[in-house]
Amino acid sequence: MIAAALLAPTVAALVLAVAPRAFAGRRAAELGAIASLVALVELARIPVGRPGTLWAEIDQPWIDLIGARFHVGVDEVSWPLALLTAFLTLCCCIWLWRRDSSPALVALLMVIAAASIGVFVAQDLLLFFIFFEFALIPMWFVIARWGADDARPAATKFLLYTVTGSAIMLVGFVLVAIRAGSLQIGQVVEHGDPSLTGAILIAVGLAVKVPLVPVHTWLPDAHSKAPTVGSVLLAGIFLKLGTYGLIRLNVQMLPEATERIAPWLAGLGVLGILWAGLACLAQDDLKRLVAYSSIGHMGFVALAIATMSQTGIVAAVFGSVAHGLITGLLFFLAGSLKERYGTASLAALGRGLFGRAPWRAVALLVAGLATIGLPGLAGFWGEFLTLRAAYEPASLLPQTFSVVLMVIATLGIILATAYVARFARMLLQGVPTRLDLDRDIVRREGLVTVALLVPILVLGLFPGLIFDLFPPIGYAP
Amino acid sequence: MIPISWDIFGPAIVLAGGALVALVADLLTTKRSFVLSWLPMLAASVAALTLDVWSAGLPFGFDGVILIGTTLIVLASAVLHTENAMPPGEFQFLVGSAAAGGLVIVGAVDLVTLLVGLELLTLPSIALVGLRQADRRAIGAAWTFFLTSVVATAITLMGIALLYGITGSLRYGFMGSDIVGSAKAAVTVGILLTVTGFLFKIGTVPFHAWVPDAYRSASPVVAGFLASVSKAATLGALLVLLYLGLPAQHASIWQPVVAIVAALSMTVGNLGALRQRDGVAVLAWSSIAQAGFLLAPAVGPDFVVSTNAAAQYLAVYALANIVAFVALAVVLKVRGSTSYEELAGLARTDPWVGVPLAFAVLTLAGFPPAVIGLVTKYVVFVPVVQDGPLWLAIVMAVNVMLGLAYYLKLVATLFAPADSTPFRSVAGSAGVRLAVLVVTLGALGLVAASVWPSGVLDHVLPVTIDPN
Amino acid sequence: MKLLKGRRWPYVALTALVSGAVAWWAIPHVGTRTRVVGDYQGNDIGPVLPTLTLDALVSSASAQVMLLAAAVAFFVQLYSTKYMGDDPRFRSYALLIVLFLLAMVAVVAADNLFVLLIGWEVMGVCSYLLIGHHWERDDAQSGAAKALLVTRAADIGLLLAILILGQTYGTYSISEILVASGLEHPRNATLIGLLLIVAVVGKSAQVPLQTWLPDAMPGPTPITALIHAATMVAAGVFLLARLLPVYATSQVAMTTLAVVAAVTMLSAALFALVQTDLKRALAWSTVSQLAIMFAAVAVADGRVAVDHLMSHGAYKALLFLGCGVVMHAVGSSALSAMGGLRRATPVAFWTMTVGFLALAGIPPTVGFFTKDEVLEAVRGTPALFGVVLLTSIVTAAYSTRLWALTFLGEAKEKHQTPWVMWLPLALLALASFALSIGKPLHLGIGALSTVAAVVGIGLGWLLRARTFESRAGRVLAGEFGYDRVFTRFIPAIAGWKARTVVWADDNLIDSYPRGSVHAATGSSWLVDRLQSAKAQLYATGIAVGVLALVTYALVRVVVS
Amino acid sequence: MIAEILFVFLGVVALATGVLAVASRHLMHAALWLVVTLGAVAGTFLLLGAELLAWVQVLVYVGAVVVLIVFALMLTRRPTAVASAEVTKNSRPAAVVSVLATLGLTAVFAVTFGGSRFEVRRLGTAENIGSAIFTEWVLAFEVLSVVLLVALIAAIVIARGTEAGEH
Amino acid sequence: MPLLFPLLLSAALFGVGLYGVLARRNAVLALIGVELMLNAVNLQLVTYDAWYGDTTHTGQVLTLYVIALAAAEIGLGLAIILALFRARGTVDVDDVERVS
Repeated sequence: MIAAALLAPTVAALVLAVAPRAFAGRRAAELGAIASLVALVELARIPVGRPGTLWAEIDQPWIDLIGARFHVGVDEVSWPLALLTAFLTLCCCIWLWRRDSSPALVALLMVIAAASIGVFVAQDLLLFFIFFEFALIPMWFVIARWGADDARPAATKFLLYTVTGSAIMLVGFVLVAIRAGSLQIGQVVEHGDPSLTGAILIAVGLAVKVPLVPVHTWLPDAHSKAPTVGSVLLAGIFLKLGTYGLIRLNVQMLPEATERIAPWLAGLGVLGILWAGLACLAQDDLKRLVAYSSIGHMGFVALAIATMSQTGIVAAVFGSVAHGLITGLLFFLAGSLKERYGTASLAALGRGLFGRAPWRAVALLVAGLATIGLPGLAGFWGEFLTLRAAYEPASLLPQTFSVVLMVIATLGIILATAYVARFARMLLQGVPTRLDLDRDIVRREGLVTVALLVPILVLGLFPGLIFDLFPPIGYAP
Repeated sequence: MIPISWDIFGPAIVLAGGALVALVADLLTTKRSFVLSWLPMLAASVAALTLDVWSAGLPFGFDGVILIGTTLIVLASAVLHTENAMPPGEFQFLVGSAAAGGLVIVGAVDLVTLLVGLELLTLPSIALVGLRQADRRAIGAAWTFFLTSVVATAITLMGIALLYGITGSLRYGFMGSDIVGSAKAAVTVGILLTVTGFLFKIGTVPFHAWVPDAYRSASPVVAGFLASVSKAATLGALLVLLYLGLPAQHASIWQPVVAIVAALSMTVGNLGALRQRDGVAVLAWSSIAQAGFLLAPAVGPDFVVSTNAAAQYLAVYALANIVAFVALAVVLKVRGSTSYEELAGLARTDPWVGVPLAFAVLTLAGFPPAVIGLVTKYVVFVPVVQDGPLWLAIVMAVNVMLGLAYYLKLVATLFAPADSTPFRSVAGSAGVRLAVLVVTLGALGLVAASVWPSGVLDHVLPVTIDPN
Repeated sequence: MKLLKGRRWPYVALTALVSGAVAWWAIPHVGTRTRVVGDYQGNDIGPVLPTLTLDALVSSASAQVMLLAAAVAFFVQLYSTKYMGDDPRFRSYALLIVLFLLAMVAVVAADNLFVLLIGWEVMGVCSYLLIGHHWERDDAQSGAAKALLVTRAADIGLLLAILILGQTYGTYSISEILVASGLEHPRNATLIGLLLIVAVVGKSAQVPLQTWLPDAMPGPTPITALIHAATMVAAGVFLLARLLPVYATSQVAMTTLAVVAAVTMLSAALFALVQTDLKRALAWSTVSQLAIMFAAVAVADGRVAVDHLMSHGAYKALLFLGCGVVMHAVGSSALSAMGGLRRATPVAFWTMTVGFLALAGIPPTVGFFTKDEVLEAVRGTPALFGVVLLTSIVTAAYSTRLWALTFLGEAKEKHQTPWVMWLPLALLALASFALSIGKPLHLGIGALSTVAAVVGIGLGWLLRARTFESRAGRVLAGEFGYDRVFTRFIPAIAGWKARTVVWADDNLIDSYPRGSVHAATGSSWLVDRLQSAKAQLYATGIAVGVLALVTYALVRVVVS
Repeated sequence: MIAEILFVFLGVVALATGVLAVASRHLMHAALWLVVTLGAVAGTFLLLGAELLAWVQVLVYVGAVVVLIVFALMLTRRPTAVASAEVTKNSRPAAVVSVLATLGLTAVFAVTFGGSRFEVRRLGTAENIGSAIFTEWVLAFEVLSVVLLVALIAAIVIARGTEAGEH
Repeated sequence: MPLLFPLLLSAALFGVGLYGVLARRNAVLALIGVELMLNAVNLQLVTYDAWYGDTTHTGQVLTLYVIALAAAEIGLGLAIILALFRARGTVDVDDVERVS
């Protein structure tokens, strides 16, 4: 099942690469949609197993010489994220279901999807790293080729930032693998705690991806210049690679060393919440605004991870999934504005979208409300559990410090409300400035919007869908 | 002490013999025909490779890389057969004898043979660079290469003389392990002067200046030879000399220097490549940077680990370089230039050349989908992280990023929307088609290795047993 | 969709259905003495991960509030078919009212704290959207944004309160928490209490977060009646009343609440006195009345608070709906535009007179009885008692003033009031009397408060024509200039910080990668320049390199 | 003692003519000074007991190499051009580097071999060297033969190639 | 004989040769410098050989080989110089064009 989920997009990508002409126009998107659907279904078919064990795995010898194995497996941390990946890719393919879509773009999306699923299921450090890097160059092409006219510097900035981080992470991997004598994540855990330096290097590498302040500046540029599907995958999936890595590699694989850097992680996470919240207040470009808001949300996830408690892990996973759905939706909507009007600048888009394109406006509003963590929508639970985890951290984080961070983090919620209210006022409300291009949401856009709203609402109302994957926490009567 | 290895010298003799036959066959005919010298050399390369595999068996090491590289280069040299300024017999002879020289230095067990073998490798290389006389720059580059080379050789000789003066022997393993006190300084100077010539040939900073000039002025096929075969031989010889020729406690003398040279090479090489707008120029600078990565594992104390790591990196690097340079040779042939303007969109207009070139470049960058490039990057990181200074590992990490900056630019150029007229190199002459075959085969090899890295790594192990 | 478009009645029917269902559910619980029982003892290891359950905890108070909400919602929907009849966005308006009603029910009936929180926040969002219903208007935009921001900032208090309740009692169920807090001495009472107070101070527009409610008046008047008078803003009272056992033992929390209530009730009443706008005056009046309810909570009498909530809900909804009729008639809510409407809008006149009487606390309106109860409850706290009494004087004064300014004076021309508008008014006026039935009467205090009301009425009559030009009057009319904190200081600070952050991103943080790029391209240029093609320069480089490396190695050897 | 004095004398000659060989402004003079230097070095070889080498030195260097150089000088001299015996712009760094290299080597020698003396014996006879070559160093010798062949062919192809290009 | 005599001569000759290689404008004269450097090395090798009384004559044999290699190098070098001269009309090595 894991193999099928990895193979389906890969095969689709290969087919599209070999015979692009046979898949002109909508057929490429159809093929992509089918492949992502297959991956989604195959991942969903994996029976939910006991927490802390691999529910399904493939463990084959691979590179004996350096002890690397083709070892993939799914557990409660990776499963939701892998599902999210397949789902968002499906949404992207639906989004691309139009006449002028390029088969090459769909092929690159398929590679990105396969690689990201690969990262989430990899149980071998080298394999993890290969999947981690695999998606980068396709993403560079997606941004540089299909993004805004001046997207190339932003794409390169994104790539070089990430690659620097991941190369440093590679050094960390080598260090850890040497000390532990194994590349298998599971065996490194058993070996005990090999290396503080390794943990730091890995965390630094992942911090670029998450991203934590102050290594975040690639993100607004890349997200705002990328094409719609590129932004969605960047925000929805790529950032999760970083948070997932922090959970899997730092918290779970190197717990003792990670405890010592947890205060930094937490501090930077909270700094990111504030930093991003404030930066959002001064943005004119809607996509840039959403990009900055991602930094804030990832700050919450980083804080959750830094607590290193059970609750924190649940919070991080839930927060990651919710952010993927919500920010994905926001980027779809902001992207559709940009595709339609050629700009995402709030000043240029004009006011009164409620009157000009009501459904589009309502969708934006709901997405905006979801992004501020409105209870009842998916964004809430991650934030709440993060605060709860910060209230009683399990790591070396001193509780006083942690509670202070928790309180500061709540400021981020207020800031989020402020920037959503601001963009609602600037874009949605006001006397409508009618533009010739005004047109309400079209069918495929509506389909994607609904497809994302449903899980946002369902997860908001039934958080147990994810909570129950994890070991029970606390008192159960 | 390593015994004189006929496993290595046998193939060398075959190669040298083939080279002579090629030369004579060419001389004997009045009408110069490429095939007449090409075929014997090809046969000799294949024979030498077969002999090598047959006698030494799998897995192979530096000798295997040299022989496979030579075979591919000879095969691909068919692309040059219409270039009338390139005398075919002499070309094949020089390639064959240089490759034989490479085998000699890899198998040498004393500094005398090493030095003579190094000259056997160097002199034909210089001549090969100067051979492309359609281009005025070629002879200038040959002169540059020559002069720097003789200076480096003289310095190496001075080092050898010093080592001899202190230890009284030039045989590996006999160069005094009981050096103490004041002689320590002399040993230090001696070792460093000795390695200069090898670092020069590998193309490491600060001995790199000839590389960009020579690679860009020579035929890309020759550049490919220099980047793969010549580099493989010199690196192998250097590692054997350092680890086995010199007593183990001297590692503390040369390892810090190796670390610095490696760091400098990758950094300067990558920086130099950043602003290039020509395929060959980029690869030339990149080969300086790669030399740093090749050298880096030598900071480890363990001969087996370090040499295996270097050889594995080398094998993949050499194959990728051959693919890339031969592809560029084809481009040069059919388009007259390897500048980025000519390369733009190549992967679309001429996928049989462009796509392998892109894959080879990604291999050099160490990036998926060229998984094997990444895996070998991992391999060279291991000894560095394990025993080397951590700063070197960080410098390597940063250089992975720096390298990607220009490799990606090249790949992006190859896949850029093409505005030039499509040209199918597969429709070219027989020579071009053969070269494209080499490119395709090499790229297939890289793809196969990416899918199944063990297929390469398990078979590139110059040292399978601990010599101690 | 087509069916619903442009038609009003389906929404009334829908609201009627929902209201009816709520009422059907609530009525049996009215008057029952529900006691939460169980053997839950709490635990120290923290609660399980949250789930949303539909368990209900319906006390008599809940049932009353639900009935109030259902009734007012239905009235407002009915009323709006005319009042908002020409509005192009009637559909979203009507649906939001239904959503609001459901959220309100969630707040008052839920046992699960998260369901409560969802209702709480959804109410806030509905309020935001309905204040901003006329989103073309600038005051509507800013009022809506302010309401959302202030209430959500305060909602953090509720969020953290829930968090700490969970950590303290190991459960997120209100009933279990109440049981556990009843079985032992409540823990973390001060912290929880203060956080809850933060939450309700925002939602109920108490000092220091009071200013959003008057600014919410650009919303349609029926919405003001429903959300910003009768129900949502009062939900805070209900919440505090319901969770009273959890924090009542905390002297700090209770004192804080008392102080907040005292300051708010008096200052808001004074603001109401000097307003030049009927709607805004009524808004301040709401703030003041809510504070009176909190005063009751502050002395740990939740039932009294809820009683006053009910009565205030009825007469304040009445007043606002009547205000809507009046505005319909004159096209403005400014007091200067009014006057002499007694004959022009007779229904509004009579019903609103009832409403003002109730507000002023004149027997036998329900306002009298419930205020009587509050005074009785706070009697043990003389300071609070005094403030409440003082407030009731001011209340009677501004009621009189508003009534006089609206209805007396030169007669205006007759204005038709359709039945959908007067029927709710009539029913609510009836309720303002009917709710009095069965209410206890405390003679002494009743007399005192009646006297106070009469004094207030007299005062109001004297003040009715005054414009407040004195210095004190200007300060009052300016609402102490307090709003500047929200309109000027906080936005200025936030804006400054936001610009600083963006500047730092561009100029500080990004200068490292930019600098690296410059360094790389610069050194790349240098490296390239060094390729002079001069063999002897290259050879010199080799010689220098060898010398340098040898020196380095020698230094290392010597040092080691 | 006589040998030492003779050695110093030859050394001084070799060094002085060496300096002249790299400093002379006249092309031909430089080549001729080189002859003297190489001859002096051959003399030192004799003093150090390396007979064979001394003769080979004279034969190969003075007899072949210098002749080659002289021919090359004549072939590459253009009648009109000013004799370019001067130094490049690089001369000053070159001087510094050379002096440093000399001093460094001198220091190393002085430190390492400071007080050592040795007796010269006539061991470098053709017989001794010959047997050493063909017992101990035969492999290198064989390789060397190929090197010489390669150099020959390379020189031919380089020198001839231009003609091919011109025709 | 003091070991230092030939060694110091060697060092000095090496330096002089190095200067010649690096500084001579005429390519042929630069080659003269190379010869001096190689001679310096040879002198050392012979000295050590004599000092050790090496029975395998490592030093002298290597010297012999170096003389042969020097001849080979000179041959190739002069060929290149000739080609250079034909291509450019000068052997002034400062007068070159950049490879770009």
